[in-house]
Amino acid sequence: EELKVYISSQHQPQVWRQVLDKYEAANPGTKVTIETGGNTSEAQAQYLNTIMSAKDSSLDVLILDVIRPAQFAAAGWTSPFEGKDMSVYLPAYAEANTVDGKVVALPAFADSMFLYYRKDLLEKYGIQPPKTWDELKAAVKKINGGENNADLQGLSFQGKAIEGAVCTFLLPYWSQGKSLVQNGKLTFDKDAAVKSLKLWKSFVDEGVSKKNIAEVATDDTRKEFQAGNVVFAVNWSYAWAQSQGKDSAVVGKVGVTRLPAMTGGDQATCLGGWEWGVSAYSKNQDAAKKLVQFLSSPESSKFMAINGSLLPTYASLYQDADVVKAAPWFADAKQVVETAKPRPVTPRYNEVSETIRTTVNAVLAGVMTPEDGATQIESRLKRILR
Amino acid sequence: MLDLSDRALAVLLLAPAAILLSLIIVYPVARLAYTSFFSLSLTSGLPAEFVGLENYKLMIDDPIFWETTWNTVLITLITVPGALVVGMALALLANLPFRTQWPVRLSLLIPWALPLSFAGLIFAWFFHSEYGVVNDVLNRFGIPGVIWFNSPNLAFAAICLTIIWKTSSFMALIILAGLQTIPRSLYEAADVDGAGRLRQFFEITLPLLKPAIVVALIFRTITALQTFDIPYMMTGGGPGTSTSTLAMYIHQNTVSFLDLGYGSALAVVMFLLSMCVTVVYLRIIRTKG
Amino acid sequence: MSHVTAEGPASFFAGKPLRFIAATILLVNGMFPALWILFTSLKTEAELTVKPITWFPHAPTVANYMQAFSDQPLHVFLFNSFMVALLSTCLTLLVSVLAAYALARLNLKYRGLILSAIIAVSTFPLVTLLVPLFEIMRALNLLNTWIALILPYTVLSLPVCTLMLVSFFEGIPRDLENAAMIDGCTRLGALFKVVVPLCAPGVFTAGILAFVNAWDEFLLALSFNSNPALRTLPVGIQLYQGEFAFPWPVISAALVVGIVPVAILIVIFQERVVSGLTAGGIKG
Amino acid sequence: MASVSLRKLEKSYGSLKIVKGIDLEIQDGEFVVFVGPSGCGKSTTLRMVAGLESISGGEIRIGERVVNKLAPRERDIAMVFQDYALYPHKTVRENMGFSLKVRGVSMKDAEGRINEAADMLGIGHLLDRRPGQLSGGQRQRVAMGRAIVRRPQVFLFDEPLSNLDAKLRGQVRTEIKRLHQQIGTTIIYVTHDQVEAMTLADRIVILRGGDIEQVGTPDEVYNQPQSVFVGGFVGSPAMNFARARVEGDALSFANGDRLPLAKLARGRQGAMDGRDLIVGIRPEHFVTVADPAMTLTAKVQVVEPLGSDTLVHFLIGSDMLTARLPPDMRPEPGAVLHLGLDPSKVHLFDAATERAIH
Amino acid sequence: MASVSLRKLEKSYGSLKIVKGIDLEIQDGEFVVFVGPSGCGKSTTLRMVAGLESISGGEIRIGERVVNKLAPRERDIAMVFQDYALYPHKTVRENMGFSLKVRGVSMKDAEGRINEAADMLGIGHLLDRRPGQLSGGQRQRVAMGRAIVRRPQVFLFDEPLSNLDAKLRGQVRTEIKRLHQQIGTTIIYVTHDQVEAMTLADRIVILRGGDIEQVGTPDEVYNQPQSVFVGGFVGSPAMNFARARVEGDALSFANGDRLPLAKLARGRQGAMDGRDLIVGIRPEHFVTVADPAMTLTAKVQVVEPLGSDTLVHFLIGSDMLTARLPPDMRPEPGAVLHLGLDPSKVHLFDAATERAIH
Ligand SMILES: Nc1ncnc2c1ncn2[C@@H]1O[C@H](COP(=O)(O)OP(=O)(O)OP(=O)(O)O)[C@@H](O)[C@H]1O
Ligand SMILES: Nc1ncnc2c1ncn2[C@@H]1O[C@H](COP(=O)(O)OP(=O)(O)OP(=O)(O)O)[C@@H](O)[C@H]1O
Ligand SMILES: [Mg+2]
Ligand SMILES: [Mg+2]
Repeated sequence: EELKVYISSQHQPQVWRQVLDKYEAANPGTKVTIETGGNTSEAQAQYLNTIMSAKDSSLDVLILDVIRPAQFAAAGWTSPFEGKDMSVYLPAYAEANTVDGKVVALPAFADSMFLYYRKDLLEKYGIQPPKTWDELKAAVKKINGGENNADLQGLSFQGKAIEGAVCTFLLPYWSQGKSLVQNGKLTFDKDAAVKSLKLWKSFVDEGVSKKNIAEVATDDTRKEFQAGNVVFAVNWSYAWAQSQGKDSAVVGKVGVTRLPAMTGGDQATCLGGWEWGVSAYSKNQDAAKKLVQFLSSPESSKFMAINGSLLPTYASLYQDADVVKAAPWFADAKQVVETAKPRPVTPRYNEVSETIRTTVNAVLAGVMTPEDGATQIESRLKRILR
Repeated sequence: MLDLSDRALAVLLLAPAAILLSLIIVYPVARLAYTSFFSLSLTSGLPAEFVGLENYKLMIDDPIFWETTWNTVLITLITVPGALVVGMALALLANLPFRTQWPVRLSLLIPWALPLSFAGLIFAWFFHSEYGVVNDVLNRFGIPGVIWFNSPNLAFAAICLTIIWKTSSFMALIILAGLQTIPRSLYEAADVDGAGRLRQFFEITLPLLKPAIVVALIFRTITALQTFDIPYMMTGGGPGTSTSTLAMYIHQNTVSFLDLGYGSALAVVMFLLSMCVTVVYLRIIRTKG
Repeated sequence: MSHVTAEGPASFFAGKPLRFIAATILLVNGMFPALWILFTSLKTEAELTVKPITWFPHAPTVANYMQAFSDQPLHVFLFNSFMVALLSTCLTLLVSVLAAYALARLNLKYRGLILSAIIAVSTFPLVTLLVPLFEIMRALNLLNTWIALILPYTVLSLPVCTLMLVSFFEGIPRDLENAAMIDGCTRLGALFKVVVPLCAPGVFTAGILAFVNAWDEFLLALSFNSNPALRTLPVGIQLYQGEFAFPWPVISAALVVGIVPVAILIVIFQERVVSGLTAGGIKG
Repeated sequence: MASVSLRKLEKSYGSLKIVKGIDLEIQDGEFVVFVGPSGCGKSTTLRMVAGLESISGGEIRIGERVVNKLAPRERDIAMVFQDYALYPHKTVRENMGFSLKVRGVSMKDAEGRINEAADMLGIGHLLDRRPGQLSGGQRQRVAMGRAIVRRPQVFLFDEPLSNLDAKLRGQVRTEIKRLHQQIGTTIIYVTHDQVEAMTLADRIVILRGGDIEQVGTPDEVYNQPQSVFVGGFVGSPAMNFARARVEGDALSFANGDRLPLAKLARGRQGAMDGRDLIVGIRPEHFVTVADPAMTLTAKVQVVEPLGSDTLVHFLIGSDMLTARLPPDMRPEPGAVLHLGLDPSKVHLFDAATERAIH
Repeated sequence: MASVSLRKLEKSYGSLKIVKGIDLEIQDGEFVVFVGPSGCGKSTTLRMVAGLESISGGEIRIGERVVNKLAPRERDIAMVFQDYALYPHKTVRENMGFSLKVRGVSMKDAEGRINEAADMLGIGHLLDRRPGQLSGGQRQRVAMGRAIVRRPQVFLFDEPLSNLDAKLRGQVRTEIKRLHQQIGTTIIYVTHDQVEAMTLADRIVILRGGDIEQVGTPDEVYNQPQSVFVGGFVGSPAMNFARARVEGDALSFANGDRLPLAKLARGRQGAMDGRDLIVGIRPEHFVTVADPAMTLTAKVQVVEPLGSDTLVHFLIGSDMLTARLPPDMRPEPGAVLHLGLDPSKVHLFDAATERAIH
């Protein structure tokens, strides 16, 4: 039997290859090949959407961004895993992969958004990592006052109209205890939305963030932070490893914590990570499912955590001695990942995302008021999630 | 080869083109037009359903459709003449008798040889408010830099500039080729007749270039109406959706939202738009006689 | 290369200083972005976020080039792109020369209609045709072959090349072709031995058009040839950038590597485009 | 070698009829010269024979074959185009050798023939130039050379020597004649040059507005023009025409001169009393010493000394006539000359139909 | 109107010297005709005067101005190009009116001038056609018309009538003459036609390989050619040349004929005993009845009847000579004629230098 696994090349195919080698060794007669491509979530989706729309059977197993299983399931592109017990995974992943009571994909690895901060600067000014956005603002003002460095920004986050901007919007929104979509129905709270947008805009207006924040994408945040030009940064887990790399100006000066809350709210963060799905058009359904079970197993998750620095999807692995040895900071990460919220689970997520990100971008660029932004999000989401 | 009657020869000569076109375009287009009458959204989980003109009706009160269409038309109206004028100027400059020709030719072609998507990326980088060379140059002249992508107008301007830069070389290339086939003796005659350079340009160069220019314009207009990569890469349509184009919207609807029915209907509308333009151009060609 | 006198009336501007200015404009306009990529490719990533920005690399490094070739099989991408572009250019030229000749010289009844049809087919954005095209290629068993790209690329450039050649062919005096036919050529013989050489600037331009169209294309290449061994350059270059990584210097290096062959090609071919070839051929 | 026959040959551009039904049989090996005013359809006819223009009506045969539908290359002809139509991207050598190459003549043979033709035309030193680097006459000679390196069944020459100087033209003309005598190919030749027409032609075809006006040997068309048109067209300077009326036994001119009819009409019935005639006299047929009864009174208007001769223009009534006189005669304008006529050289045409009177 | 002066005018293409230092003063209002063999640099010189070719050396003045660096449009000239160079996208009317439009001549004036020129050239009915729809001669007339609607300081005509038939050519020639007399513009005119050269020119310039061979009035160049080249070039059919040697008081020819030197040399010192000469005799200067001492023995080779005359070609030694005899003389090839000479019409040239002996 031959199976073809689609992995985007940003997800360390060479490390996954080792996992697959193990699988092949354990299952003589099965040959697994990797197809890489579409290096961003979007490019990958573009490619898969074409292939799947054309009902192509060449791919058996697909890696999917956490936001996609619902869409793939609705389109009938993935085969469900009957009777799979999802409770072994972190709850957020169980939720993200279950659509209408069916398990449509199994988690590959976890991720979430963190608040990165400059330990050295905070210590210098005797500031604790902020628990609320207001604390963060205050901290920035204090540090800026002391450092007097025009190039040092307080907070970097994603304002460009990319997927990250959806999280940007959702962080304070969720923090107010609101949710966006429940059971496929829109549960939009306009006040919370306005507050969320106002908050971000205030960072720009008050000089905490750069004026051109609407240009900033995920990796820009990482680069600026790494160059030592940023006090606080909102980013995914990948930024950690790089901030400790040889090109980094901030090695050993980086702290990671949960993202702040709105004053009076709960801290909330955005869930990331990727999932394994079995193509509905695969001619080797059973073999593919068996492979996915293996790829999503604790052993594989552990292997990837150790060798690929990918966050595990099993709670227990965060305490695993081998894992902690390889990536000490995972110990801090667990709490964050555990409390991370998945973005709305809906087949029409792409449209939801598009609406939110462009609005956030417009508000941050100053071409739309937060109120208008919230109104626009509401009206468009209503249309999408009729 | 045999000598055939004109008719038979014509059929023979046009056949390869016809076969290729029908295989690669006509069949898919027919499917597209067909799909546009169906409600077919892969994310709905529902089977395709014939809905007649429903998709077209939806468009009428879809503000994004109108906004992107308007942006598209605007981009076309700005960049097509822009590219024509710049391209013409470049072609005329490149047609000067330089001793070594290749640097000139090369610099004429490089913009065009740069893949579209990367041209978008590079210019996004150029217009970056902090690390971009445009603001850097402005600063050097004592002009404060601006955040290009924070303002719909500036973002639009940046996009148009980029498109003009990128596409004027296509224009220039075609015009240059046209220039080189104009017999020199006509300029001599005009010179003797007393026509100055400008006059020669309008009386000799332009009329004789007309066929080449019309061809370039037709295709530049069609591709302008299909503008996608550059705004996609530079602004992603932002701020908000203020620089989004129809092609981006079609792309979104089909490839991202998987709403094939609506996407097809949008594509058909774009096709009709292009056809209108084409018909106008063809009329111009025909009056040439 | 033609050594036309400076006073030649064909030039719109004359005189040394004007030519100098012209050259400067052309070079800056065309070369600046390319040079900028070149400089970027020699910088370290850290240098990119230095303010104010630097124009010339502080400490030029070729590390990015090494990385570009080690991260991805860049040479494979190059080869694929080159072959696909070259073959589709040849095919485009062949098909469009034939079609253009028919339209320009054989007094066809439905000439206008055919012309409009050819233009019409090019007015559909490629994105919308992606899925049906994918299905066709799958049905023909062409996925992951060069042909899967060559065919659509040919069609992509066919309309513009055909129309362009029509306008050039119409500019060639018929008597030259007549002379060739008297001399014993068939119509097609006259076409390829006399008309096409005389239209060299036009044919060359059409060829460049087709080549670059194919060289640039991304969407189809991404979808039809997923096999890494068959990937083309634009798809390949896209692979350097990830969700969480945008290594400008490495991407620039890859871009430079991608531009160089095209540049070389242009430099080689431009010699062939001799201007004013029709001079002295006929009286009229 | 082959005969060429045109039968009711017609050509129209839209509603404009350019060639109006030409009937002509050209013998195998014959040398036929077409002459006629500019725009009368000479080139068009040649191009139809070559297969370059579609035929609107009638038929063309080369040898026994009807060639109406044949492609030019199948007709086995060689042609010199009026506008040269040289291949600008090829050198002179390549231009001349192209047809040989296409027909697969060996390199060596081709070289030989090219050099031979080039020498004959005096363009041997230009073989490596492109047409753009040649003078007008040189281009024309290349066009000529391109045709004659071939050995076709029929040669078509469209004013092949018009841009050459008199001396060269004379040389090339002689060479063409020699060529024709040697290889005996059928030749159709368009020219405006009287000398070429007279010396080269077996038969001259005079075209007028798309129709054949007269066909005949050079002698015939010169000595027995069938119409005023032919009379005026053949010969240089052109034949003079003076209106006259038959009055009894004399021909009376507008200036009062009267010539005895008996000698002039030589029994031609057409010259009936009271009839209006046009009298044609060639400039070279005026003589200074002659039978006093046969003189015209010429009031000199303009005198043009040509070196070899002197042209004297004078009026008879309102008709301007020209006499070619010996070079040493230089009458003053205003002088009155009595110019004699050889009655056997006088042509009579009907004033209404402009056709010769028999 | 203006004078034109060429001073040491040179033109080279690369190392190839095409025009080799021409010195010529053309008076205001003069009509100068350039003749010379194909490729001798006539068009090139004209184009340099027009400003279409860069000047490799020397200077050109129009009026008082040195125009070396002036653009063609600043020189106020009109030109008929040898290859026409009509604007293919403009109608005949637009072609002719273009220069007027450019110079801001009012529509009405322009119309008038165009119609006038078109009528004169017989292309009035073609005004709305494009050049592609015209015959060769019609195109040439359009090119001519385009030049003459202008009223420039200098007209440059490069073989403007070569594609016209004799009759039309005669008409247009007369019109050009009239035009010149009326408006008195300076004209430089290139032609291969002897009649045009002789009748139009105030002065004829004979070019040879980029150099001026002789300049003079038509009479001078015809009657007093300074060299074999000029003698052979002016006049049609060309002057005959026979080698001869001075032997005592006689000129001895290769065929044994001896002519008395006294009459021929008329005191020219150059004809010394033992000297090798070239004797030039024009075909029209042979007479059938003459002083028996002054005859040449002609063994007839070829006879060409032209209608107006008969050309008889015969050999003297290895030199082929041609006599123009009356049309009714038709000797058989092989016959022996005794052709008389008018001693005053015989030209003597030095055999080595080929220059006339004075
Ligand atoms: N571009 C060129 N390069 C080299 N030689 C050239 C070029 N153009 C013209 N010549 C040569 O210059 C000479 C003069 O050319 P020109 O056109 O002046 O001759 P011409 O006297 O007008 O002859 P014709 O009577 O045949 O028109 C010719 O021998 C021609 O071959
Ligand atoms: N495409 C066309 N449309 C209309 N009329 C045309 C076209 N081509 C030629 N003619 C006309 O046909 C007539 C015959 O042209 P043709 O070239 O045969 O003349 P010609 O006898 O060769 O004259 P010339 O001695 O001037 O070369 C001309 O009056 C010309 O104007
Ligand atoms: Mg003709
Ligand atoms: Mg010339």
